[in-house]
Order: sequence, then structure tokens, then C-alpha cells
Amino acid sequence: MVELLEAVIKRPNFVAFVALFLWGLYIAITHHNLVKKLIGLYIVQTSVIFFFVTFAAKQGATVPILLSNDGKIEARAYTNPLPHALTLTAIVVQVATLGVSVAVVAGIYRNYDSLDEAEILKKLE
Amino acid sequence: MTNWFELVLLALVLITAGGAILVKDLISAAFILGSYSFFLALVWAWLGAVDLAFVEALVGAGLATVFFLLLLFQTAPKDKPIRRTRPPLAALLSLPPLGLLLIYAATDLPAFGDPSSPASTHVSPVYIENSMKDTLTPNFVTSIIMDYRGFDTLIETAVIFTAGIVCAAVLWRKEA
Amino acid sequence: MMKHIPAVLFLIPLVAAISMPMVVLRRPGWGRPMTLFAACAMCVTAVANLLVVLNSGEIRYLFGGWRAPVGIEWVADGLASVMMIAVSLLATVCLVYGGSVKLPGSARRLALHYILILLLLSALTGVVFAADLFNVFVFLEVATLCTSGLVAIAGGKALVFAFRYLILASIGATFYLLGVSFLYAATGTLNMADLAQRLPGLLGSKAVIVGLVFMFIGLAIKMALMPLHGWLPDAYTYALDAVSPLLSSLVTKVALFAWIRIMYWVVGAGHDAETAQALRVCWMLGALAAVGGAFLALIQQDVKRMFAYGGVSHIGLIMIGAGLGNQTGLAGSMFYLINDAVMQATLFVLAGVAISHYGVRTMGDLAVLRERAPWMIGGLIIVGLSMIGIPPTGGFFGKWYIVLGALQSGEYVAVGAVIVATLLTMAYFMGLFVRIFASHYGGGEQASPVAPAAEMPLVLRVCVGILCVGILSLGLCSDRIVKVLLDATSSLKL
Amino acid sequence: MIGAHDSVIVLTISRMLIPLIQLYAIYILFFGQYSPGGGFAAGVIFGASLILAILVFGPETHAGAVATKVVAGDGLGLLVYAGVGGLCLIGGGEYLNYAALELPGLSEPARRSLGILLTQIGVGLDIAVTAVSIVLSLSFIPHGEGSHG
Repeated sequence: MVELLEAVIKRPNFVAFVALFLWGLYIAITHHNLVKKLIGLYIVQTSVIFFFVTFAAKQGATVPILLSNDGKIEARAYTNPLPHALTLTAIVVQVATLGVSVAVVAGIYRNYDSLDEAEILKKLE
Repeated sequence: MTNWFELVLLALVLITAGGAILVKDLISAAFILGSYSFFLALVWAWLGAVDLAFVEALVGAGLATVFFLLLLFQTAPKDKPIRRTRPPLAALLSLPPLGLLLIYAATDLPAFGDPSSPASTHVSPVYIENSMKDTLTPNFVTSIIMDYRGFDTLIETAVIFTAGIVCAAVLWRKEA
Repeated sequence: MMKHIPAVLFLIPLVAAISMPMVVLRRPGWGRPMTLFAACAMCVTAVANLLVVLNSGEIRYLFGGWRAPVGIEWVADGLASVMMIAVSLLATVCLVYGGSVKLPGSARRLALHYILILLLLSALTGVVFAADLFNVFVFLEVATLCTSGLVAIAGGKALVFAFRYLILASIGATFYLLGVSFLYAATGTLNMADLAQRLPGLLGSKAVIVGLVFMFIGLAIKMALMPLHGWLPDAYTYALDAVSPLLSSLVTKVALFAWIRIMYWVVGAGHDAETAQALRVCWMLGALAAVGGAFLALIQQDVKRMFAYGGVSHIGLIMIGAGLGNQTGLAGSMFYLINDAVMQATLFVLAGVAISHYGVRTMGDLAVLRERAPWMIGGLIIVGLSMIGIPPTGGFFGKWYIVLGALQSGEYVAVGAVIVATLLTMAYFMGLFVRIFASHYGGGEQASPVAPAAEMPLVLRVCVGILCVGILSLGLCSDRIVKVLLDATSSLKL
Repeated sequence: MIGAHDSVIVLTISRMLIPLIQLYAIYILFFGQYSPGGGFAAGVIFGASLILAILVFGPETHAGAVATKVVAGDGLGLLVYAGVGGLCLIGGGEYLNYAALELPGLSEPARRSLGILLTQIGVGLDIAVTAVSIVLSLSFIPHGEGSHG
């Protein structure tokens, strides 16, 4: 238990990630307002990307752009670029999802004149 | 390892996220979400992910906010105050186990910034050492997304294309 | 040249999809012919792919020419190739069928709907072939967006359920990504073969376990495994009749396929005690889904919704087979997966015809069919036999191998679950037929809601015929198909 | 919602700003190999400039009619990308293996570098056009609802 607490406290990034992830998830699932659901989803997605990026960090390393081309390239001197590339893809995927869901919400509003899920479900019956 | 401005940035991220969730006016919430993206971009820049920070600032703080605003301009005038009702029990019960699961995993994760973690030593050095030699591209992230893992990027461009098509398909109900 | 076949198989629908917006701007009518042509070309290529794979072994395709852990790799083995044939053939039949029932509005919207179908096909191809965890994620996202678009295009109620699907599926994708990031942190690689080499020593690591749990939850949402199936029945019920066969037969199955790949080819399940526990959880969840889904199907009044719950139940059955950890069960569940894809397509084609042609939506209307729809009733009987699992049909052999696998590993509860699910399936199909044939339900006094339609058009009859022949031939050729699947899984040394 | 803006200040500033933004986008695109940025960022920036232009000057015709035309261009960038991959197939390499591009006089790394540049142009084009098309779709209100022009 102490070990667990210590592991958590040593990683403020991780604590922030867990808080964002759970809070966003809770909102995305339970909130009545469709726009708030989207906001929650957006926070969940960005929190996971945030988590992924923290693995890329290396102590004493610089940004993943080659400084000079002479001599041997030292891998330890640069941050791990692979998570950056993957999460770049994930961000763009996420904004595409957001675009689609915004369009669907706009469509729902045009049909049911409401952004409140409970109200829409009532109108469905 | 942790220094104070990292903590300040994380606090700002959490505060803006909370603001976006809690604020009842949806247009304000969209703007606060934009600032959340912006602070997140700062955190990433601090972690050394410059490309990512660039794209997040553009896409998250820019494009996503534009989408939200366009949606809310159509709907906001008739917007109703957000009602607070009791959340379903299943959701409340399923969240704490997920949180515990995540924290449980934390003990076995490699330490933050550890240069000898598997992620830093297994595949990624290949990109760093060979990018210039193979592709004449000093920016490793660009050489990964466009060449080493270029196929992922092709699909991802296809995701964007799909999004454009779906938006058109959903919204052109009555054609001009 | 032969090594490029998997990439070509993926490129056919993709290129057709991305060139279609420009084509239909000038020639709005070309959407449908282009799509059909692409689907037929996919069928031919998929068959060629299987022949090449059977003759000269699996194809490992390296995109960009980079060696495996650095670049992205695709693996076309027997399993994936058989799956691709099922995907492309079903897509073709569903497209032929889709052209003759009600479709959304103007020619332009129609073209958009075809673009989405093509993109969905290329995404499914990608998920089936991908041997890279992140690549699977990106393809699943394309599939998610296309599916929600295809549901939402119906408008009205469908929009609400498309939104629900979008939220849940995005959460699923995010969970999957989180799992991938845990695995990446623990191993430093994303390639499946490379992971399989590095994982065995790490299976005790909490990060790996939690990562796998998150990946499983994410994929379980996408495959609509029982407690997480909430999005499926509504989305499929309100989707257009033309697209619901395609969605129901392919989208969830492919997510399940991805999980089987991860479980056996990455984690190497079935070899040691640690993974045996995980497999146990898998088949238990599967048993829950199989029984629960069938029970929920039993109490439905809406025909389409009943079939949707039948699909939920069958996902559970496949999961039982996939969680047994022996080759018989695995091959059986793969065989059942293909069977189920065909059965779901048939069921939703029949339901679509019933709605659009005979005006039958609920169980109470079914009596209308009694005298006027011999093709429809014939189709229902064949697919019903297969759903229940009566010998000449494919469904029987799938269940047979799953039960054999369960007996082999001594999991008698799994056998019991399969039997209970079968009995419940029998019950709801009996209910269906009783409503059609028994005279005291409706019968003569109730005028049919639409003008009496004599018989469905030739195209629909051909579609139903092909699908029924498919079900029967899956049963008759089951030994050969299962042999291919057994060969494909023999490298696992279970 | 979309229509020409009537304030002179907005019009003048936008007239000066839009070319600058587009120039910056092109800079980002071509320097993506050497500095942060690249196809995605350039595409979004270019798309933003186009969105600004639409918001300020407004399309002359009905937004819906424009949207139908713009969606047709959605696939253009992706076609460039997939086309480069197809050229690699023709050149005898795997899909997207830029080293197989048949360009005499270029070494293998130089071909890869060129391939990266071309595909980045594809990505940028796709994102820019799609961003505009999504914005147009979103702001296209069926007749009878909302204000127009």
C-alpha cells in the first residue's frame, strides 16, 4: 500500500491523467447534455494521449529533431519520437471523431429541437 | 524531477478541464475547453513533444473550438439550462474499479523519464539513428509519420476524409 | 507480384471511395456501379489471395519496405484470408440487396452512402490483415466513423442512436489506445510478432495485465459483448434496411477477430497458467453473453431487434470457443464467426424485405407472410435451422467444434451455456414460426398495412437464395473450411 | 450564418491577414522535415485561412451549393497520397516504399525525402479541404431555419 502511494505520488503526470480520464469518462457516460458528453469524451481522449506522451520523455534529452549531422548520433540525447508520432495520429483521429459527432448533434437538434438526452428520448416515444 | 512549473501547468490543465465540465453556459465551456487544449499543448512542449504541441494547439484549441462554436451558434439561442439529475448507479460503480486498476498498474510502469525503459531502448533508437541516413529528414517525428509508419498516416488521412463525408451525409437533409 | 495481393485488396475499395466524390460531381449515377464493381473486384482478389496463401504460405507484407518492428507489417495467413473472402462476398451480396430497397434521398446522398460503405470495407480489410496494434486502432476508428455515418444517414431516431454508438465506440477506441500505450510502455514495440517474443517474460507485470484488460474492454464495446452491448440493438434497428445487413454481419465480427488475434498471436494464450485464467474469464463472459443475448431476443416484439439480440448472443458463443485455449475450440469459433456473419446478413436481409416489401415490423404482423411469401419463409426456415444448429447447415458444425473444444479442455459449464443458448434460440425461432403459421394470430380479420404484394422482386429472391445456399454450403463444405482454419492455427502449438 | 461581413476594418485586416496565414502554412509544410510542423499543421492552418475567407467575404451562392462542390475535393489530397504509394508499387517496391519511386539521378534517401514531401502535400491538402467542407456542412442550415446571407 505504501509502495502504491509512493508510486502514485512520484508521478504527478499520472495522477493528472487518472483524474482527467475518470472525470471525463463519467461526464461522457452520464451527462444529460449532448455537448457536455462531447466535452467529456474530448477530455478522455486527450488524457490518454497525454499519458502516452509521458512515456516518450527521457531525462536530459532534447526535442526529437536532429541537432547536427556530424559524428555519431546518440539515441539517448533525443526524446523518444515514436509515441509523438502515434499520438499525432491519434489527435487527428480524435478531431475527426469530434467533427462527426458535432455534425450528428446538429442533426439531432434539427430533428428534436433539444440538446438534452432525457428530453430527446422522451420525444422519441 | 518534478519542478514547480510542471505542477502549475498540470494544475491549470485540471482546472480548465473542470471548468469546461462544470460551466453551465455551453459557449463558455467551449472556450474553456480551448484553453484546456492550449495548456495541454504547453505541457507537451515541456515534455519535448514539439510537433505534438504544435498540432494540439492548432487542432484542439483551434479547429475543435470552431466546431463547437458552429454547433452552438445553431443551437444556443434555444438552449436550456443543464438539469442535474441523479446519475445511474452502474456508471458510479464502474468508475472506481477503473481508477484502481490504473493506479494498480502504476507501480509497474517504468519510472518517468527513465532513459533505459523498454520504450526508450527497443525500437525507437532505430528511428533516431537512421532517420537522417535513410530519409534526409532531421525531424524524427516527420520521418516516422510520413515514412517509417507512413501507412498509419494514410489511414489517418482516410479518417479525416471519412469525417468530411459523414458530416455531409448527416447534415444535407434538404438539399439546396 | 503475388506478395502485393493484401495491399491491393485494401486499395481497391479505398481508391474507389476517394475518387468517387469527384466522379459523382459530374456523373451522379455512377456511385452504385462503381461500388459494385469494387466489391466484385475485392471478391476476385480475396479468392486469389486465399489460393496464394494456401499454395505458398502466409504473406508478410511490409509497408514502406521497412523491416517489421520499425515499419508496419500486414500478415495474410489462412485465417485472415478466409475471413476476407467472407467479408467481400457478404459485402457484394449486401450491396446487390441494398440497391433494391429504400435508400436515402437524392443521388448525391446516395453517393455519400456508397463512399462510406467502401471506406468501411477498406477499414475491415485493414483490421483483418493488420499485424500492428496501432494500425488496428486506426482502422477501427475508420470503421467506427463509417458505421455511425451509415446509421445516421437514415435520419430521425437513427441519429440519436448513431450518436450513442459514436460516444461508446470512441470510448472503446480510447480504452484500446490506453491498453496499447501500457503495452508499449512495458515492451517498447507495437508489432504483434515482436510483442509475442517480448511478452512471455512480462506476463506477470501489472502494466501488461492492465493494458490487456483495457484493450479487452475497448474491443468488447466494439464487438458488443453482453454487458457492453447497449448500442447495438437500437443502432441496427433504426439503421436503413439497406445497410443494416452489412453492419450487423461485419462490424462486430471484425472487432472480435482482432481480439482473437491479440489473445493468441500476441499474448500466446493457452500455453501457461497465467493466460489460462484470462481465457477462463473470456469464455465466462462469452457464456453470459450467449445466454443473456438469447434470452433478451426471446422477449423482443420488434423482428429486427430480435435478430439484433440474436447477434449479441452469437458473439458470446464465438467468445466461448475463442476462450477455450485449444485448437478445436479456436478453429470452431472462427468457423462459427464466418457462419454468423452469413446468418446475420441473411436475417437482416429478410427483416429488411419484410419491412419494405410486406410492411411487417413486429411479431404481431408476421401472419401476413403466411400465404404470400414462400421465398421469405423458406429463407427464414433455413437461417433458423442454422441459428439453432441443425445438421445440414453451417451453424451446426460451428457449435459442434466449439462443444468438442469445450469437452477437450473439460469446461462443462461452457458446454452447458452453448446448450442453453441453443434452446433459447430454438424458443425464439419457434415463436417466430408460430406467429407466422398459427391461425389464431391475426389471420384473416386483420387487413395488411400495405397493399398486398405478391412476391418479392427477382433481385431480392436472388440475394436470399445466394445467402441460403451460402449457409447450406458452409455446412456441406465445413470439413474443408475447418481444415484450412486448423492449418492456420497449427502454428500456435496449442 | 455565412455571408459577407460589412465592416471595413474586418474586410481590410482579413485581406492582409489571409495571404500571410497561407504563406505561413506553406512555410510550415515545406519545413516540416526540418522543424516542428508538417502536413497536418500546414493543412489546419491553410484550412483556417480558407475558413476565415469564407466567414469574412462569404460565398456568393448558397452555402449548400458550395458545400456540395467542396466535398468533391475532399478526396483530392488522399488521392495524391495514395497515388504516391501507387507509383511506388509501379516502381517495383512495396506500397509507400518511396525508395522505389522511379526518378533518375536521385539517391535512395533523396527519393524518400521527396516522397515525404509529396505525401505531406497530400495530407495538408486533404485536411485543409476537409476542414472547410466540415465547416460548410455544419453552417449549412436547411431553408426556413436560421438567417442566411
